[in-house]
Amino acid sequence: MTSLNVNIAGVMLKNPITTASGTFSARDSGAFYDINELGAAITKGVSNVPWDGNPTPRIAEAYGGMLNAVGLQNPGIDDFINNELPFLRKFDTKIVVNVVGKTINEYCEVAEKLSDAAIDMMEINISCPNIKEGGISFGANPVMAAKITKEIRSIARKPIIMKLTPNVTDITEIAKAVEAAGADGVSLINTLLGMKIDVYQKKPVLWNGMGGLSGPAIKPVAVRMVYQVRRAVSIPIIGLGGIMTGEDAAEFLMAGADAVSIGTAALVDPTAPVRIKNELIEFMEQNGYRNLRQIRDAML
Amino acid sequence: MTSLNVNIAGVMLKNPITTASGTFSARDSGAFYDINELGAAITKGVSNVPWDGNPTPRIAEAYGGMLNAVGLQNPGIDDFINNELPFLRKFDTKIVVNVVGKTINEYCEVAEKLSDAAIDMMEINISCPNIKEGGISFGANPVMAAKITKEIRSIARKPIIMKLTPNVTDITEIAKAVEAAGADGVSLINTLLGMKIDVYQKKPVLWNGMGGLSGPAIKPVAVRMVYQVRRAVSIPIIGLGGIMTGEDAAEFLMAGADAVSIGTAALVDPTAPVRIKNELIEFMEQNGYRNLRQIRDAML
Amino acid sequence: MIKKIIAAELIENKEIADKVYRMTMKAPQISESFCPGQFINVYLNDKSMLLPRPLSISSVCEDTVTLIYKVVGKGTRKIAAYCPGEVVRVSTSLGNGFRLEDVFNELGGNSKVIALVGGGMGVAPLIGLARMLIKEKKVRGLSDEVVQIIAVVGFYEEPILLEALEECCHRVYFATENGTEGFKGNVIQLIEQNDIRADYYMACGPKPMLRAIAGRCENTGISIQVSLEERMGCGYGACVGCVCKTREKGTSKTKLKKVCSDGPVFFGNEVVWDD
Amino acid sequence: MIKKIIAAELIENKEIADKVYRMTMKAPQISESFCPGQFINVYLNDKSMLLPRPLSISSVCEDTVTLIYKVVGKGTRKIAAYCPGEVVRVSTSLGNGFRLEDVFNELGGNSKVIALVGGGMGVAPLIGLARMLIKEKKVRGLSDEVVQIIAVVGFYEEPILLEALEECCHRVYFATENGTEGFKGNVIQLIEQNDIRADYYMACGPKPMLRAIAGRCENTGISIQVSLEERMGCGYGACVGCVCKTREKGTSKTKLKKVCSDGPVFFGNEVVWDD
Ligand SMILES: Cc1cc2nc3c(=O)[nH]c(=O)nc-3n(C[C@H](O)[C@H](O)[C@H](O)COP(=O)(O)OP(=O)(O)OC[C@H]3O[C@@H](n4cnc5c(N)ncnc54)[C@H](O)[C@@H]3O)c2cc1C
Ligand SMILES: Cc1cc2nc3c(=O)[nH]c(=O)nc-3n(C[C@H](O)[C@H](O)[C@H](O)COP(=O)(O)OP(=O)(O)OC[C@H]3O[C@@H](n4cnc5c(N)ncnc54)[C@H](O)[C@@H]3O)c2cc1C
Ligand SMILES: Cc1cc2nc3c(=O)[nH]c(=O)nc-3n(C[C@H](O)[C@H](O)[C@H](O)COP(=O)(O)O)c2cc1C
Ligand SMILES: Cc1cc2nc3c(=O)[nH]c(=O)nc-3n(C[C@H](O)[C@H](O)[C@H](O)COP(=O)(O)O)c2cc1C
Ligand code: FES
Ligand code: FES
Repeated sequence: MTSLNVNIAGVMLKNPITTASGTFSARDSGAFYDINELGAAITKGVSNVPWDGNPTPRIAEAYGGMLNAVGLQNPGIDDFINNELPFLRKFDTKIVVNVVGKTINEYCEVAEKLSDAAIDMMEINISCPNIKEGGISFGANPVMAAKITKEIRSIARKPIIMKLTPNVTDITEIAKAVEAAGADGVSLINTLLGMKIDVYQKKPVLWNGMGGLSGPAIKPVAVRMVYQVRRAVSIPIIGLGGIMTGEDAAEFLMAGADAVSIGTAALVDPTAPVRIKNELIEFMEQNGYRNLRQIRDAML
Repeated sequence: MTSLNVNIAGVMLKNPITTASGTFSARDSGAFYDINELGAAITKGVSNVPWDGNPTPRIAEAYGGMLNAVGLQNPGIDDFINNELPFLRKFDTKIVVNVVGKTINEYCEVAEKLSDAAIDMMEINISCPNIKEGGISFGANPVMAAKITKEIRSIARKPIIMKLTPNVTDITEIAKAVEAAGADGVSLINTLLGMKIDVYQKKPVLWNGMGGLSGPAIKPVAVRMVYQVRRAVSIPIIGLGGIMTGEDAAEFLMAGADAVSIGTAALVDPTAPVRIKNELIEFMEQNGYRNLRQIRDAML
Repeated sequence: MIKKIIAAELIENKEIADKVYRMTMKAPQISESFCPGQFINVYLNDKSMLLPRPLSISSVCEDTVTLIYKVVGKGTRKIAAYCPGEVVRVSTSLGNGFRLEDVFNELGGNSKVIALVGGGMGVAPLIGLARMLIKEKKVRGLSDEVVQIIAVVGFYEEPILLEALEECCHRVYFATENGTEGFKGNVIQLIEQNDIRADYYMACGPKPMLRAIAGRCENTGISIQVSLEERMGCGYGACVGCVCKTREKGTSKTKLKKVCSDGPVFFGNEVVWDD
Repeated sequence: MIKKIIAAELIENKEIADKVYRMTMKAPQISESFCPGQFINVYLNDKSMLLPRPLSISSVCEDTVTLIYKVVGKGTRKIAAYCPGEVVRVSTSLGNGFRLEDVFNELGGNSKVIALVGGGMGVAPLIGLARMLIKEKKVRGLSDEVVQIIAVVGFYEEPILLEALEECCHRVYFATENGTEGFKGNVIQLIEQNDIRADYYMACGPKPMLRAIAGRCENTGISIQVSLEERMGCGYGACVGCVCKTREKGTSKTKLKKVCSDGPVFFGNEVVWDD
């Protein structure tokens, strides 16, 4: 029998398929597939107070991908805990809450509140601009990344997965810094910073000018980073970036990921998480893998 | 009349279409189109002595792009000057020689020899690993990038265009460093570091493991970087990365490039440089641009 | 509501005006529970373009669904290239359509007029809407003396769907901006100069038109439902790409709603129009 | 030589063995100057796959060109889905084919044998090669007493193109690795156990096979031309993706040559086989 179980930082996922932050809504995605099929639901970023995000247009299409500049719109942690979490809790899947902030204090405030909530893990999105340090993202600098990890780790009473940005010279440096600072895992990659110009309107397509590139276009960069980080740290890795098929998921697992997230694929095909799960099972059966560990070890 | 002229560091190109380094062979590309149509021919990387490059497979396909790990195979500067340059010289186009090395001395040796050769400019590829400093690429660090620029600038008797790698946290920092160190221009972007795993063979597709991602998949990252660098430096920019059509070329020009290079597009459609040139002319005519400056200024 | 991605067979895909196409497909999963104002996602075969194209359902008839769309870019160009007999991947109905209940609940008494206002491609969903209003009138036993449906539509140059509107509306007023046909001007000018009055408005079109007409309604205390458009990612509520600012009833508190899944139809007084 | 990307109309695209297809297209620009061993680039419509697929020209006939290919991945799967009447984007002939001049210049005297050796899909170009050798024999007035052409081919399980080879070769030897048909074993074993001798070899197939047979030729001082395969980017010489190591005649100096534009056919003793 093929087993899909995987233990991420002490939390047992029944399968390695999770939803990439910002591309899943329990109510709306749940209209297309059964949320109970997910290994974990990773929510969109939640901050200490409600954020409005950016004006529209927030979405632009790119070759084999898309750009988004949603700007982390969310109703804030209190509203999340009161209104969204109870609905999510009805399902038999693990709940991972993506956390965002503009200062370390803001992250900590959310982490503190989530520690008492009925969730399983937190995913800390450190791609947000650090407004205290000139707006450079927390994840772009190993010292800052370590600092924020340490502070959150010291107050969070759930596992914390640090979500890394790919827009750095050396991702292994950041991964090693957050591991040393106590991260229980890392997830990678977030979006690549990109831009699209409408040459007829003579302006960027996105209101915000720049946005995050996601989708199959970025997969080779993501696979490379998962491969590098796997060889640099020993904590669990959630791999993502352009996964469209079960074969893609297997590629991330083989590169060293313990679990995977499905993002843009779910916007392009709303049933993608379940389809990819089934394709992964088929891949495992046809190629003689009985569990995920065997895929992960195939190339080590 | 639509004018396509553009002055790059004192060299007048009759049009902004150039060939991206490593994707052009005068003899072989010349079988598909008339090389006289190019604004400039940018050669593949040339080093002080012959380089063998990597074993095969050197090429892998990616969604909307490709990975290459050619490893800068080239016959060395002497062979280039004696055997390739005379053939190239027959055409009425500017000649830009891409220069590679593993130490600053190796770069300088090539730049010295090229200063006496019948070429128009040099494009210095600083994505190569710096073997003296632990194999990290010269272009990944502003101090190293400035140092190599300064040294080459002090001996080169032709304009030098520094070709930047996108695999950095902040490309404007590198661009400003090379400008301050005397670069006559910058070209960007080189390939994104990526990887593809064959999940059936259980190994990377490329012999080298990792390779450079190019093609339309990387265009949004390239446009973003050209846009950022245009607003950070005032030297000319050659923009490239995934240009497939005249509209794409216009997008780079509007982002701030003075000229563009066609790379992967020419592998995918051997006549791409000429097609793209014609499409750009059509775009200009239909949208009332009489020269390139007007496109470049449209968004400033 | 369970939603699905289905493969629908094309029956027709024909240019009916300059760059404007009518596409009819067999899709009982969509037609059987249609509410006017809803849209569907059309997924493309071209692998360089991943995002679906949202298109309003113009009308349904038995087991078929008709879309009216304009070729404005690469995606719609691909859609226009499909041939009858081919199969298109589309979603089942998305979003919340016009609230017909609300219209009839509000319109008491006699000689009431419902005005359907459309601009450009915004005219497309008005066909299905008008037909559904007629059905609803019948169900409620409301004669033309009690409720009349009129259409007020504007175009840049070439009017579309006038005949279809005329078949189901009491009267159709139309304008073209450059004056090639009909009234010369925009929809608002058309309304003003013809002194068109109605007791309920239902509108679909470009935002400036919607803003203007919603403003008029606000001033005169008349109800209006508007169908908004926003650049979309997923089209079903997962990406939060398509928001519009709304006001919570009776408060000054604003809330960002998703056009695709909370809308695309909103009450005019709910929308914060100023940005 | 001017090269072009052309649109060729398909006449046939048929599965002739398990996963093996024969594709015939109308392409006078290719057929009129065909040299066996050359290949063409087949460009795909699927925009997620940008690189062309290199396929050997198996044979030409008047204004048509025939390819024989196996579905091994996503790209060849797409190629197999093309239907007759559709148009495929292909390049005109690429690379340097077998050097027939060299064969006849070398073979003096009587009773000479040219052996065409093929493994798997490497058999495809041998059809065109055999036919061209026959033509060349005629032109030079060489009877079968003077020069004979034989074929020695091996497959994993299912032989292909045997009939076509039989039509143009004096004798066809064949093997299957799992012994389902013909000799059980590989091409080298087939040659050894049947004591097949020839005065010139021309081979196409997997590298281990080519290496083994080139080694035999080296030892016995017999000439051989081999057609190599390498993973390609552009297929026409621009990307330097497809190199193989060669030895400069009479020296120990090695040189990296491009399989696509310097090859794919090389002299056996030119290739450095050891890596
Ligand atoms: C709810 C809704 C209903 C619609 N109904 C209709 C209709 O019935 N008839 C009709 O002709 N058009 C309709 N549109 C507009 C239609 O979706 C766009 O014209 C179409 O997506 C443009 O695609 P393109 O690739 O041709 O254009 P491009 O500009 O090349 O598109 C590039 C990207 O921008 C997006 N985009 C561009 N314009 C719009 C837009 N206005 N709204 C949303 N996304 C956009 C595309 O989906 C794509 O991701 C509707 C839009 C929405 C949101
Ligand atoms: C000069 C030459 C002639 C050939 N002639 C024939 C022929 O006549 N019949 C036939 O069946 N096959 C032939 N091949 C092999 C054929 O090109 C590959 O099987 C085909 O490209 C695989 O594509 P795919 O997308 O189905 O496979 P995938 O493995 O999905 O391809 C992925 C990528 O790898 C490349 N690739 C994979 N295998 C090869 C290969 N062996 N050579 C080059 N690139 C490869 C593809 O082009 C593509 O870029 C030839 C190859 C070369 C180099
Ligand atoms: C519309 C959208 C919204 C996103 N919002 C978030 C977010 O709130 N927090 C976060 O960490 N990542 C966010 N991401 C990034 C994704 O979680 C993911 O890292 C990225 O899209 C790459 O995966 P993909 O290629 O599978 O989409 C968002 C991505 C998209 C497309
Ligand atoms: C096969 C190949 C070889 C390349 N060789 C070089 C090189 O020698 N020197 C260099 O500076 N860039 C080299 N590049 C990078 C390209 O010049 C270009 O920066 C990159 O491919 C992005 O442009 P594109 O997307 O248009 O291909 C190479 C790219 C490819 C695909
Ligand atoms: S388009 Fe994704 S939420 Fe509306
Ligand atoms: S495949 Fe590009 S040089 Fe041979």
